[in-house]
Amino acid sequence: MVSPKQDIRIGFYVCHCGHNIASMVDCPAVAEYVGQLPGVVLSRDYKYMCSDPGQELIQKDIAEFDLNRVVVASCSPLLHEHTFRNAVAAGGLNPFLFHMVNIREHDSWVHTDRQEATAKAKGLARAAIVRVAHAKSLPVKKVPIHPDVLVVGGGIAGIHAALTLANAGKKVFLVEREPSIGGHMARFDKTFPTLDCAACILTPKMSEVGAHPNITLWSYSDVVKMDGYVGNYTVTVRRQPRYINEELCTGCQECIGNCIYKEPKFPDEFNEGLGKRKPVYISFPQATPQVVLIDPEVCLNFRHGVLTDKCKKTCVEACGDRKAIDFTQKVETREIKVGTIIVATGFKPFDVKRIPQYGYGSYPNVYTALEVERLVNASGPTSGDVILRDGRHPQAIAIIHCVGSRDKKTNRWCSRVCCMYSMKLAHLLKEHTGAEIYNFYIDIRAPGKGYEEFYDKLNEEGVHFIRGRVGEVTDWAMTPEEEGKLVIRVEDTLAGFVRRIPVDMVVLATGLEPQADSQDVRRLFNMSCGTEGFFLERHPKLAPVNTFTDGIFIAGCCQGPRDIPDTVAQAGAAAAEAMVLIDKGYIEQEPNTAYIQPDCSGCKSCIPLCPYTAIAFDATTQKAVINEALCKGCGTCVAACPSGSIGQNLFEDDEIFSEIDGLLTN
Amino acid sequence: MSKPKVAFYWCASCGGCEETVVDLAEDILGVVEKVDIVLWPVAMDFKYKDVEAMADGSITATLLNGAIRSSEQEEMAVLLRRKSQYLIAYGSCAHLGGIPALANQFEREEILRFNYEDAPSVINEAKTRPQLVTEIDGHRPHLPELRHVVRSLDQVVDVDFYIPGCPPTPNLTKAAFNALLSGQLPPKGSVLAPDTALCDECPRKATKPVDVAFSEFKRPHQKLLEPEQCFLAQGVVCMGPATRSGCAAQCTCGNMPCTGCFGPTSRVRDQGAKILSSLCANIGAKTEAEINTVLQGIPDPVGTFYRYGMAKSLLRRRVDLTTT
Amino acid sequence: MSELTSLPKADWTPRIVAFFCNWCTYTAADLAGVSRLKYAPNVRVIRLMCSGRVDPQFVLDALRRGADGVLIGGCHPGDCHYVEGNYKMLRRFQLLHRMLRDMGVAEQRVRLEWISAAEGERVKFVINEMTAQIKALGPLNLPQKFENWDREVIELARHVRQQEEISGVTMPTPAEKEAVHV
Amino acid sequence: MKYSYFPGCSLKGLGRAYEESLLPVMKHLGVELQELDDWNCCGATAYMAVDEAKACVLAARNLALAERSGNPQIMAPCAACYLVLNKTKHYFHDYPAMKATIDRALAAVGLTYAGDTPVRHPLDILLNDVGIEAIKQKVVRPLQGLKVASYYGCQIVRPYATFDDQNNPTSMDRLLEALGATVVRYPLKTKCCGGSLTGTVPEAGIRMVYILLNEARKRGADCLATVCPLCQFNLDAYHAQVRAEYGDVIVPTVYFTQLMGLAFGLPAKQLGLHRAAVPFRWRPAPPEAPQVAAVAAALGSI
Amino acid sequence: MTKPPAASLGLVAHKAGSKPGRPTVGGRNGSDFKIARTIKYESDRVVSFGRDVMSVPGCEQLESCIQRGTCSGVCPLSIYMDYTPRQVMALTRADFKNEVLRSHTIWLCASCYACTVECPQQIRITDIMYELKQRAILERIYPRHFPIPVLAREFNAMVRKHGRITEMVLVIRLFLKTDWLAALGNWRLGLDLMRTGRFSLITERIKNHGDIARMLDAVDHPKES
Repeated sequence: MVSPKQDIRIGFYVCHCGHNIASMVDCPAVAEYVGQLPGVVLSRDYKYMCSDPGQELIQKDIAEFDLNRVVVASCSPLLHEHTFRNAVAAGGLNPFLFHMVNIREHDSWVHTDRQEATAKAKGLARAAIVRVAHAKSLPVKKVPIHPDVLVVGGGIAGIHAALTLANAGKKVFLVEREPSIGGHMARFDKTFPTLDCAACILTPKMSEVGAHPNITLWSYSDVVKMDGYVGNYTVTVRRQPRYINEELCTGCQECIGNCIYKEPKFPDEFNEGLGKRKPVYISFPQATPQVVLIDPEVCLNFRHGVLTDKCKKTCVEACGDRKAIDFTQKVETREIKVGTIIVATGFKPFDVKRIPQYGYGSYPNVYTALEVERLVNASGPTSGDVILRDGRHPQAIAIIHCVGSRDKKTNRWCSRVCCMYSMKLAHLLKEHTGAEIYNFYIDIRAPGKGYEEFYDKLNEEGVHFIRGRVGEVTDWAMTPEEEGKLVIRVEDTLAGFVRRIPVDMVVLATGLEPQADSQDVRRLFNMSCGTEGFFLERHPKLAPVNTFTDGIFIAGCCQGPRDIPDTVAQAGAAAAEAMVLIDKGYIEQEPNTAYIQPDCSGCKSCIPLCPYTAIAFDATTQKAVINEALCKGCGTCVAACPSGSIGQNLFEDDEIFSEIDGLLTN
Repeated sequence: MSKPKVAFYWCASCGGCEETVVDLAEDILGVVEKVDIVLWPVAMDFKYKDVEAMADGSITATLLNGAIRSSEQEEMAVLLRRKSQYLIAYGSCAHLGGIPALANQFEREEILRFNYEDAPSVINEAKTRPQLVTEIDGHRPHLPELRHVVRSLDQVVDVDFYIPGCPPTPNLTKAAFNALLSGQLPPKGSVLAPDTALCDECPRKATKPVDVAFSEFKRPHQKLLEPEQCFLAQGVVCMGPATRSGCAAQCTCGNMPCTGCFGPTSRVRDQGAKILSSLCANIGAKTEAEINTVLQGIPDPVGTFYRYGMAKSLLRRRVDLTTT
Repeated sequence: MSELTSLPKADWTPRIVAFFCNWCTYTAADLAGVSRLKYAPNVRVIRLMCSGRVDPQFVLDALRRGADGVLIGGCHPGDCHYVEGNYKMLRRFQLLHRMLRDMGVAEQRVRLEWISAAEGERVKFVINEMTAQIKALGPLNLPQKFENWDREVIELARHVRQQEEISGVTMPTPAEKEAVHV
Repeated sequence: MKYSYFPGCSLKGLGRAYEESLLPVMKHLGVELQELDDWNCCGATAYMAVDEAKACVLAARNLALAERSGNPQIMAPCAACYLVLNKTKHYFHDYPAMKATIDRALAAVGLTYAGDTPVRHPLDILLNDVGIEAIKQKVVRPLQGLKVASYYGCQIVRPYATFDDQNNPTSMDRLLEALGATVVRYPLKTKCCGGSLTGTVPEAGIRMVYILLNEARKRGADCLATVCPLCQFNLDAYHAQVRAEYGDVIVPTVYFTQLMGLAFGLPAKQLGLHRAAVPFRWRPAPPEAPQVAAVAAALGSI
Repeated sequence: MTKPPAASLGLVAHKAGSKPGRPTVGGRNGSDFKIARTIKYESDRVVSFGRDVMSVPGCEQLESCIQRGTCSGVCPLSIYMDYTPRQVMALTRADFKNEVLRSHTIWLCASCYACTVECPQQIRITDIMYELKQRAILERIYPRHFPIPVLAREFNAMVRKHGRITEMVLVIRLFLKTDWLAALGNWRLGLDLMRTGRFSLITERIKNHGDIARMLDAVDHPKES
């Protein structure tokens, strides 16, 4: 412990970060400058401060030079503050007698004038030096972790994460919005590039989830509220009524067969509306849980308010003594306690109606890729027969890549999977129809194991690849062979001229977008989103499944477009990160809590400002009091205290004023 | 044994501080008994040259009230500093600049023009202004120069202690005398008043609800003020939470909100910024437009939040003003 | 009255102090770095946990210590990591901005921006725009201004020194004094 | 409803039928138009090619005049004028250098421009200010049985779409349907008519005219309805050249305002219909034949 | 830098068709078959041409072109162009000034803005075409029998003088300046116009016609105004 009266002895280190900093900032000059500032007893520049020798240097110096403060000027504190605090602690000093200066992300990487960048580095360093003199020793704060995990989203990411955790013995709640888990993958026909059947590899995992003793599966449910903090989250889950008692239903589907509707009549969501279902239905044969549900929008019982006589004889009687059908079910909410959460809420395909020039909705033979997945699927609405909406079999098919992707007017990003799934669909369509297939692409992106080889294979199969972004899909003919066809107008950019190509069927390779409610989900779990709406990882390289909120992890396409192998890998990583916390049992927290100083007048101004109700009025002392366990350290109350009577560890007024002073004193 | 010598002096002030000394009532006799008053222009006829003639440091303590805004006041401040062992800034004006420092929102020329030409009550067709030097009957009387900037005492000379208030209360004054006479003095630079905010001693404290969520601000004349309820709970701006206590909550007891004359606590650098921060953070509205509607109730934030503290505020003076 | 400014010196370049919240704007600035976006070197960032921690005193203090501008960055409304800290800053800022205008500080000098963690580009844009605007306004340079204001008492200081020379006595400093005893 | 009316050079020349039909129709609907005093050429797209700054300055004079006139909303019926005036407004706001140039040039003739003038197309005004219902109420001779291909051309929706969709504008379709006409599906509704290329590079220009006419014919349209004097001219005046190159494709092209006039029962002679090279005649159709209805329904359903 | 003076002065108004390896409008036939070099050397570039164009307001976005070809795909005139709009973008960015300014493409652009609206990178291609046309006119490079620059010039002169355009007068002047034989070819059109009362040679002009010249001069000579 350093008492305030003891001399301030600061050690300063400026990191070259190889060339990352040194190329734009004159590190020795910064070290020399800082060395002359009051209180600095040691100032060094070093190639890699975060390396082992760099950290050891700090430890050695603390002992040798009797340092009681340390400042490192290197990268962002969000990246390495923890590293250096540990180094300082290993050197025998309280880890919070340390301050970090960001001269890489905020300086060398963003500036172009070496002199200016060096001056900025000196200024930032000087501010840190004067600030660190006010630093106090603080205790490390530890919070216990509840061992249960919530996984939100039952696509392949959520399924894999849940199974990984459950197999490691952790209790998992898996919440899925749709009636069945499986997500988008369950609807795919084959998977690229190996062309194994999606259902064949997914459904065993789905049933494993359904049967796993460590997994509580709540489908047809969503999370509506989350409170608490890492290790101690309280989550409210809303369960939609299926009008079937899940415990009692055996999945025999007698009720479906006996429904008053003899034929399926209503658009079937699972088949993208290409097929039909009844009011009582099961999404698809392998649905998990194997429980039917009733759609109150179309079920006669709900539409007429009472069960008609005719209807009574049907589903309810078919169910018989099992009595699983319960028309009185209501929305239920459940509250659960978990320590960590994995968000795997997936994606939404781009809405092709936003690009009207591709004719979706105006021309019946224009399809989205997901529709074609169902169309070529043996268990799809046509049992795999590619028959167009107008009843014809296509002779020529256009597959338009990048629909909605790589376009500043819609989505700027590359959706990463469309090239590959377009080629997969090209292969399947060729196989199913023998038609001429034209792929219209901007660039072919096939950077995965076996992907480029798949592209080669398609070329060998005689699939056409035309490099050019399609201008429009129309139905007006210039030449006799175009009559009655859909015409693609495109520049063949490799040949260098514009072409018109008549086809019978157009497939739009839709890009991937964040779910429509991704902003709500983000707020719910206190995460950040990129501008496009995908959830933001804590660090793109080093913390790709972490979020800025401790204990909340992301996996799969909710973080950005990715294919199945990457999704599974990421889901495993998210599960592993959750297990790290669970098995460690506690987490260290920033001791940046606020506290009331003795001269508080009890004016209560601060009390309503705390979003965590950490501040209360103590009737005995007639002063405010802060519950440190609830305080998360935002500092809003500190800034608002009219008599300056609230302090905040790590962010004291004096520390900030001195930092301002240091920045502006030449 | 000679008695300690005490001086009172006033610079730019209303005279209220002098009244406070008188307000010591019978206690003043006790004071007079124990000290020699060597200078008190408002009550006794001493000449400046008498003071000049004194040895440096021969006055034990000078209680100087009023802000410093003229060359004469500067000279007197310097003189008294030299002659005194303790120079005490007495009252809000000497402490913080006080009401006169509100002039720091204007150019000197603006002020002179208004006062000598444009003010509705002025009849001055020749537009005569005071001159630094004039010639009358062969005499050349000098007038002090009005400075561009109004200053607190410590912005001109070194100050040992501050007694806050507009005016300081007799109790504080008495306590200060007692401290001086007993030698039980706090560290140099101290404000001789408690370091908690006014709410601490305000009788209305208990009536402040936990969540005020301001939906409007009213000025005292716009509202029938509840006699016992916290002013903030009534939506009336009260500087109490950002102002030192020690006044025995005279204003709030008199059914008027605190206007901040005691200045900030020792932990605050800018009283106005702090009360602004506290009041605004507690506004209920969320959209810019709604927030602005609520804030309309504070038409003059500078005049409201820096009524006494302009000279000592972080910006001191309207920053686009010149001194030329 | 508009802000009067002296003509910028040729070597003058604005100094802007920024208060960025840890979760959004500071992270966005990190992202700008990771993305190697290039922007004006005039901003010095102080990291706070939340824009709600920005005490108006910090803004005033930065200005009076010589900042030509102050930039506050927080999460977009509704996105605050601490639920509503940014709203609290917004409310303060509304009045602070108006008060600063009344105190003669040009509006462009103090700015509140909502920049999410993903908006590295926005950091670049705001910093460049603000730097350009302040360049156009010229230096604020309050330390110099205070010095100019105080020039009218310099004569006084000289007078004090003269007195000291004449009397041969220097003004007492607190350490030399002792408490008075009756 | 009062607007500054900016006719542009074409409505005083080749496109005079547009003005001749527009003014009575607007008057009939109670829309007050005040011709902008001393307006000048908008700057036109051709001038944009020579000197963008000067073209913008020309346009800005009109915008400034409108602001001064007290009727700041400009109605510009010619698509090119509509575009250039809008573009100038955008440039004025987007590019400080352009704003400086405009300010300077206007100052030279004692004008100022604040930058707020709304530039409106008659279609915009009819749909959004007058409203379809008010128009329906004025229809006395519904255009029953008339099959129209509504042709918008390029420049009223591109690049600054303000009142309709860039890719699939529907405002004229809705208007014509309100008049009782049948709007045929016409995928070329925003394709270029060839612009000035009909005169300068006929190979290209005439082909474009042919494509537009031919497709309208194939879709069974009795006529094309246009919103732009240049489109109308190209589609109307080059039939002979089209025939020489591609054979007979005869489809009359009218201004949408002419159709409105007819539906409102205004005298045909006062609508400038006689000014078309390919004459357009229309009589209320006999009771609808079922076959026609079926075809129309089929076309509409695609 | 290394360009021969004639080319850099751009005095090639009537040589556009002779550009090596370039088809002429109307296609080629066996008899035009000529061998010419198509390889480009660094000396063929006019360094900074692309930068210059991209520095013009409205043209900045060209930097982000990745050659998808959407512009060509939607361009109604691309069927007649020697270089597709996409290629013009690429050539401009790569500083092939002579190739660009001599291309038919820029003159065939009818300003329909389809490319601008559709471009996924939001490049304002029409505006870039305008800029290229302006540069070509300045350099007096344009293909023979392409009266578009002449039209633009005549237009300019008429507006400057009268403030408005009288279309028929403009058309006639245009034909006189370019190809008066073509005017004869259009006799039927003229007759149609006369028959329908649209053929007017009465010059339209504004009241304050001096205004226009003063404004245009103020654009050119900022200091004098």
